[in-house]
Amino acid sequence: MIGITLNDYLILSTILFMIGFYGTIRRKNLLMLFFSTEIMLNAVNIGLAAISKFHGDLTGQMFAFFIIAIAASEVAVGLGLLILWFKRHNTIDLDSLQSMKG
Amino acid sequence: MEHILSILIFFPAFAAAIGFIVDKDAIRTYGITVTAIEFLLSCFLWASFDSNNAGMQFTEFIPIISQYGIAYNLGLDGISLFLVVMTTFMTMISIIGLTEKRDLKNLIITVLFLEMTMVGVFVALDAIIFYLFWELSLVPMLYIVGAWGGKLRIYASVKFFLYTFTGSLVMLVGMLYLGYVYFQATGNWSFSLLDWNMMMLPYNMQLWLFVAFFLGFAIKVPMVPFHTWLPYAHGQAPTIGSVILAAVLLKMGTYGFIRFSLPLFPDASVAMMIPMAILAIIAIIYTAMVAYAQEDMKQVIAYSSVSHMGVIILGIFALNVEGIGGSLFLMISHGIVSGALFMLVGVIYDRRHTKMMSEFGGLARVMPMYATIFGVMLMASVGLPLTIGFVGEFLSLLGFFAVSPVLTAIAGLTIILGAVYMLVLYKKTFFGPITNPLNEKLQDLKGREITALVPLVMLVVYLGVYPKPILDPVDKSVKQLVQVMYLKSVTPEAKTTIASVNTIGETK
Amino acid sequence: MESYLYIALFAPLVGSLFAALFGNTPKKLFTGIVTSGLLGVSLVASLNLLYYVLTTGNIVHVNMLDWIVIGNVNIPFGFVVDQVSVTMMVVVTTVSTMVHIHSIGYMDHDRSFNRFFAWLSAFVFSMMILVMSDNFAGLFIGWEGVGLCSWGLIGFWYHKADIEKSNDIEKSPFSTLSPYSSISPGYAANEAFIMNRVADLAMLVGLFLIFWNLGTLQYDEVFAKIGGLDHGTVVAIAIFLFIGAMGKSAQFPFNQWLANAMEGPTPVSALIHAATMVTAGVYLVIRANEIFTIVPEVGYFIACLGAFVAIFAASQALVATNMKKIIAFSTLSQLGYMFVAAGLGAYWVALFHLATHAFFKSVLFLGAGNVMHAMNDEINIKKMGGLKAYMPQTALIMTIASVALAGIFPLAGFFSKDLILEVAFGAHAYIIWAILWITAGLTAFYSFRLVMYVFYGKENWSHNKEDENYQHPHETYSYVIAAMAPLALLAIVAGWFKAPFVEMITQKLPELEIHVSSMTLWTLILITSAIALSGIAYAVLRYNKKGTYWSETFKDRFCYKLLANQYYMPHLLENVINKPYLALSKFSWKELDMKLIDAIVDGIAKGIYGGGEAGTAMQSGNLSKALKWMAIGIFVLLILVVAFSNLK
Amino acid sequence: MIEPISIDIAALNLPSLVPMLVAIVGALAILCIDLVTKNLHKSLYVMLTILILLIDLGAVIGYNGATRGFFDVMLVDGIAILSQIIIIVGSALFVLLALSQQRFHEYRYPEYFALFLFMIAGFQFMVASDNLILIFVGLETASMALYTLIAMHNRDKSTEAAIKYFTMGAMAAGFFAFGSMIFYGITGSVELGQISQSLVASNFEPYALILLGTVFIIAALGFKLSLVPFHTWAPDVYEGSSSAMAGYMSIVPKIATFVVALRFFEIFVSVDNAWIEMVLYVVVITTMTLPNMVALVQTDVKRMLAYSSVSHAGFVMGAILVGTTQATEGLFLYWILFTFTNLGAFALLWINRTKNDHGFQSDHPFEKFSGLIKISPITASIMGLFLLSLAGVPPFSLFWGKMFLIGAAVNGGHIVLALIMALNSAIAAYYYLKLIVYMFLKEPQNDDRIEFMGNANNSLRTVVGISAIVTITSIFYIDPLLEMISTYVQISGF
Repeated sequence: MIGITLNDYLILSTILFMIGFYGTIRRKNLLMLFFSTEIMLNAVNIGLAAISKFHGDLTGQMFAFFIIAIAASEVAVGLGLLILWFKRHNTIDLDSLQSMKG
Repeated sequence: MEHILSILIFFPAFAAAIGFIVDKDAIRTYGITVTAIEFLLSCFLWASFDSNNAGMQFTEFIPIISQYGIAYNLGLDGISLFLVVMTTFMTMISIIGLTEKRDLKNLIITVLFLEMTMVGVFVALDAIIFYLFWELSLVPMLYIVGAWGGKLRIYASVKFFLYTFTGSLVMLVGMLYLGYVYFQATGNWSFSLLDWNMMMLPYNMQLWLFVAFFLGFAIKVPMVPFHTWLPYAHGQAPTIGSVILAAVLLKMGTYGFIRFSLPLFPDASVAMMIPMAILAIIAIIYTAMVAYAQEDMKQVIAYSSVSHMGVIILGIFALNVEGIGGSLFLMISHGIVSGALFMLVGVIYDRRHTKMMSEFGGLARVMPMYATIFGVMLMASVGLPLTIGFVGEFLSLLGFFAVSPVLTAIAGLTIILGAVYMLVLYKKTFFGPITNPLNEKLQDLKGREITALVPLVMLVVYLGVYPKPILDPVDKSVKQLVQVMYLKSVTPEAKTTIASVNTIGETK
Repeated sequence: MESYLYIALFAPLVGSLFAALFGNTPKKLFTGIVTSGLLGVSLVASLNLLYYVLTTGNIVHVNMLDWIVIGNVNIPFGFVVDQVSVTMMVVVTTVSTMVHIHSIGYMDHDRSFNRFFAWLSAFVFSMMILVMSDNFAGLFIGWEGVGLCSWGLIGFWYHKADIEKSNDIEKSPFSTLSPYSSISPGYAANEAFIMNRVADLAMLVGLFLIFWNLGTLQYDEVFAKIGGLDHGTVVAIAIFLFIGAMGKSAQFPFNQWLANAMEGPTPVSALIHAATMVTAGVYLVIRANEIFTIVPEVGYFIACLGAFVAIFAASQALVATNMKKIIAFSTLSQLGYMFVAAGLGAYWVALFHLATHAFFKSVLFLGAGNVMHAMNDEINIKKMGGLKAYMPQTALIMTIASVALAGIFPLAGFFSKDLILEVAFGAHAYIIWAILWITAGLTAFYSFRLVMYVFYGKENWSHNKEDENYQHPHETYSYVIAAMAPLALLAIVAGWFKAPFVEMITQKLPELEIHVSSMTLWTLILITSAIALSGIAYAVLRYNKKGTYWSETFKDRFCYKLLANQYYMPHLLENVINKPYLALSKFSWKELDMKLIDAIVDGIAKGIYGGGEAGTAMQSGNLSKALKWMAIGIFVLLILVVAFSNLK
Repeated sequence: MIEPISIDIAALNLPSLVPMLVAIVGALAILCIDLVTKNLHKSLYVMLTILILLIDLGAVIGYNGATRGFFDVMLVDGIAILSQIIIIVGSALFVLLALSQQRFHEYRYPEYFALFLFMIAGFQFMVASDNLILIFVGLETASMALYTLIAMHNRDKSTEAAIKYFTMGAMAAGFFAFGSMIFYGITGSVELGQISQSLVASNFEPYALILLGTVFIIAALGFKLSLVPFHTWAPDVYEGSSSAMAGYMSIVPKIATFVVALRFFEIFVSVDNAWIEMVLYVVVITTMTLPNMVALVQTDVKRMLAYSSVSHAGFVMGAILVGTTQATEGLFLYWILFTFTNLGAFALLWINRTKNDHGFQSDHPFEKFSGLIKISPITASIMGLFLLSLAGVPPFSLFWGKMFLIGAAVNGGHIVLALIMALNSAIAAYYYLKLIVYMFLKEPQNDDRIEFMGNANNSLRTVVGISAIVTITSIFYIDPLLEMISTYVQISGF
């Protein structure tokens, strides 16, 4: 069987990050947008976990945990805002929030 | 009283601050009284000024930002003395002659604040403090022009503010750099002119700094091609605004050249003699022509100011006692004369609410006294001997003649072109039959206007006949200035030039 | 003696200020009387000084107070009364006193009576400063001062409207056949002032040259040191000073303003534009003779120019019908004579002619004034005629003056003018002599052409009130005649004092040496008098025969038009200087200042503002756009990484 | 089998945590009070917050123990203390604005104040640590709270603003995490100090990778500091949130982030890395200039001020670019002065805020202010004062900041930068002038929809008054202030 090296993890994480990144700029649906940001963060988590294993200290994993926590709270806040918006405009389309410009 | 300079600066400001309490109807009297006291203070200053001492007098020093070497540092010498006196005097006169009706209170309070900044500029010895007052003076002027001005007043005032503000900011960078240079040289910070005058700068640095300061000053003066804010500012400003602008604010620029550029950058100044002279000559001739083409009386006088400031610049960059002293005297005289001319235009504007020459003609018959005073001021402005205008112009040209006879001859065109536009203005307005029926019944000068104008007329004649009281102190300080320049110049060419322009029998 | 000096100098000023007090009030007779009286005082003081200088030969020199003292400059108010200046003082005060008295009569109907006398006395004061100052700066003060007063007096009737230019030679303000001396008094005044300014600039340059080379402007010091300078500098100085003189003395090409200055009241023309101010230039050359003697080439040029102007002006006087202009031209040509003398080094001769000319020319003008006053300001000599019957004294005086002007023995003109011709001949400047000789003939002719037209022949005006050319001529007040009488007398006898004058003046000015045999002298005198007499004779006889001078055919000739249009010089000034200058000015205002310089300034501002408007595009307000911007930012940075990863 | 490890409490150095704890405990306390008794008047909470902040401030100033603490994740050095002071004072002033005359929905909730205190704790963690994890946590805590606070203003625009801010913030968080991951990967540490050491040790190899990480960190910080082109949220969010909140956002979060940026870029500036210098140069200049130009064309005062504060941030970023001690001092001096002036300006807008926006297309259009000098001279004068100060007209406070920063740039040898700074101040002068022109030079448009000082009461007046006094009298206290700053900055070795 092929040994999976650090690089593979990093590449994976990077790819995931890119996917998330791409999602954030392409998606017009707020919910999808949030998912994309979650993906970005979790991509980072993978990387961190792998690196911390590679370095053999726990800091990375600690970091990963914190990120998970933060991601969670982000979802909470985000969804709250989203619901607020949906109540008012019953849409979650990005292009609906354009009242301020210039 | 050794704090007289501070008193002189902050008395008007304080008066302005408490002026808010004064009742609307009494405010004019209040303003006149305050400015009169201020003027008397400045006269006291003059009286207690020791004209045998060429150095700084009444100096004050209070550190403000000690670790950056910024201090509240004031001082007065023969160069600044009369600018201060002239400032207080013209402010007083302009308030006496004030005919504005719309919220007078704000106007007078603003003028008092303006007076503070103007006096401050002329007595500050610390570059940053100088800059402080310099910039602060823009604000009241902006308000005066913008709030009491004509149709284009907002455009004019904003243009005035931004244009000068931009130039000064570049100057500020120059000042900060100079401070840094001083720090490197001596190891401690200082923005005091007296300290700066101690250090000799390498030639290239001088050139760059000269340019930086030039931008600040040239826009203020204003020198062609930076002059285009001035016609708007003057054209739109209320009478009192134009008077103060022409009489004092413009002098700040030329004063800056004498106070900063010459002693700090002697070699650069020598190198810039001819370029500056050429700019000045362009200003003299070109704006004189533009003035001749104007249809609005006020614009004529506005452009004529630019032209005269050209002569002042020329005198300054003669770099000899005659030239610099002459230009200083010309600053005073131009302050008085142009101020008076603007007031005179204001007089007719109050009566007819137009300044177009085509509207007038034959005024000499209906308003003889007005015509007479206008004539006197006209003759002073074209530099007729025995009027105040001649001495400065004569000395400035005489001074620069030592540098370049040819350029001086060209610059001398000012006495011709000046006569052309002023006399044509006079003919169009005062001579000929009364074409416009509205002018039939115009009232001649009123009491207030007379009280404002007659002192100016007397000064014009008195100082024209006997300029000694001013020339004496100026002479001392300017001699010292030239001495400093000579000692500080690093290149031999500069030394020889300065020496040669100050000695008889060197020109061919 | 100082006290006399101060009295002579300041009496006119006091008078002027006194009259000025009433400047805006209706006529007050006493202003005229007071000013005249004070001038009389000044005259007496001057005579005292003359006597003193004449008898003792000392000069009076006072230093009143400092004027401009700074750096190397030290200019005092200093006054000197020496042989030269005292002569001038006497001439000036004499003429002006008489003119003042005359003016009381001439101006009696004028609403600005008081203002007139204020100006007139002010002029005398400036003139006194001019002649009495002991340094060039002081001279310049007076120089400009007289310019100012002449401005005020030429434009005295400022209320007149501008005459529109026309090609009709009878109406055009530019021709000498029209009743108008210039476009308008105001215009003439400005023209005079500005033209003088042009010359003054040159004079200033001369002063600067003197100062920077000698470090002083005091006459005595300058003349003491002037020899030490290299020739070129002295030439330059001399030339610039002389250009200044040209301006004041209306020498070509500055001549035009003098003819136009006839817009002023006639006494003004008499005093300023005949007797005193215009001779200031000559005075300057005489005063600075030490400078001009060093550079004879400049002197020769002066002489040539003088000769040219003499005939140039005289020729214009031949056809003119504008009475005052005729006299003005004759003044001009006489000034030419003086410059010839001065240029050829005969300074005292110039001064002598200056004096005599002052007397007869002023009285000539005053006479003209009487005539115009009587013909209610008719100025065209062809519209007069036969006035001798109505105003005999004036006729007599003017005839005397004309004879003197023509230079007939034993009147004043003879002595001075002949002397100049002799000088020219003695200096072997035969061409100049020839020109002057011809001019003498012309002078005699046009003077008597004037006299004939005005006083003799048939009346070209009507007694009938209905006619538009109705006139009611009458002799003027007796005191006016009385004021003219002394001048007329002087016009006769002035020449007789030649000997004492020479004796006095040569203490100051160089002797005159003419190396020609007495035989030649006599022949010269004879032929000069001959041409003068024949000129007179031709004028008289032809008028008596034909009643006119120029045939109608001749009037169509170009040369006639040329003369009538003053050699087209006014047109030249108008089209070559005035109009282009105005056009250029308008261009530099409207095009350069507004459309170029200011446009650039505003353009910068607009550019920045526009940048702002473009920048708002970034703020579409759309969230995913904003996110894209962040992405773009990342990419740009990444590109920078790739591009500059070598930077460290 | 795990052998017990003993960490003695002294080594933990708990006092370093006290300030944040104060804030957090205070927040909890407020929540508890709410549990006990419902809908008390907001003034209670406001005053409680003030008190808590005072204690907090005391704790911050009082602390002068070891710089590191709590497993060495805390770093309480000079700039940490300094920035915390700024944060707390700024917050205190802001909280006072909650006592507005008119009743605004959000202040009715005690949660609002609790969140506020949590946010402050978050900022304090940000500045008081060089551990990427803790910074990240603090940053996110603060941000979350902030999003909510904005949203609680409870108007369409504010929700929109919150969402925008949130989404972009989430992305930025991703960037930060990713960037930190890279650094962690390279150096095996998340403490900026150690990262710096090992980078220097490895002579910045692998360079490309390091720069990659840097890029993401820059992006993340740039978002917080609203550097171009990561600034696009700023105007909208400022406009969407209440004037008070906008003013707050333009100051406190930024100073926190500035400190982080200071610590981060120190790694590269200390070895004067050319790439960073170039990038910062580009970023600083664009951030100064572009928003300046856009601000020229704004029609709404608040939005104009938003752009202007973006440009100010760029201006201050210049200090980090220059990187000398004087520059750092300048940064703090500038920001302290800016705090008062800017807060004052926004507070004035807040004072003139009316409950319903009367059918103007925005809250504070320029036209609304025309002729203010005639209607209420004092307001106009004070506003003019703040604007002049922002424009850098001496002797008002911000001039000294500008002067000091430009001076720092000059002394750091960045003449060109200094000139650009100067010219930008000139450009900026125009839009500040624009409002002055409206207030002073135009005639009042008698429009009954307009009412001024509608939201004013003494506490708000106090805030404005304090800011005004600080702004005017700057010339007298600049010297001691500078003393203090330089002592703090120097002990922390920047």
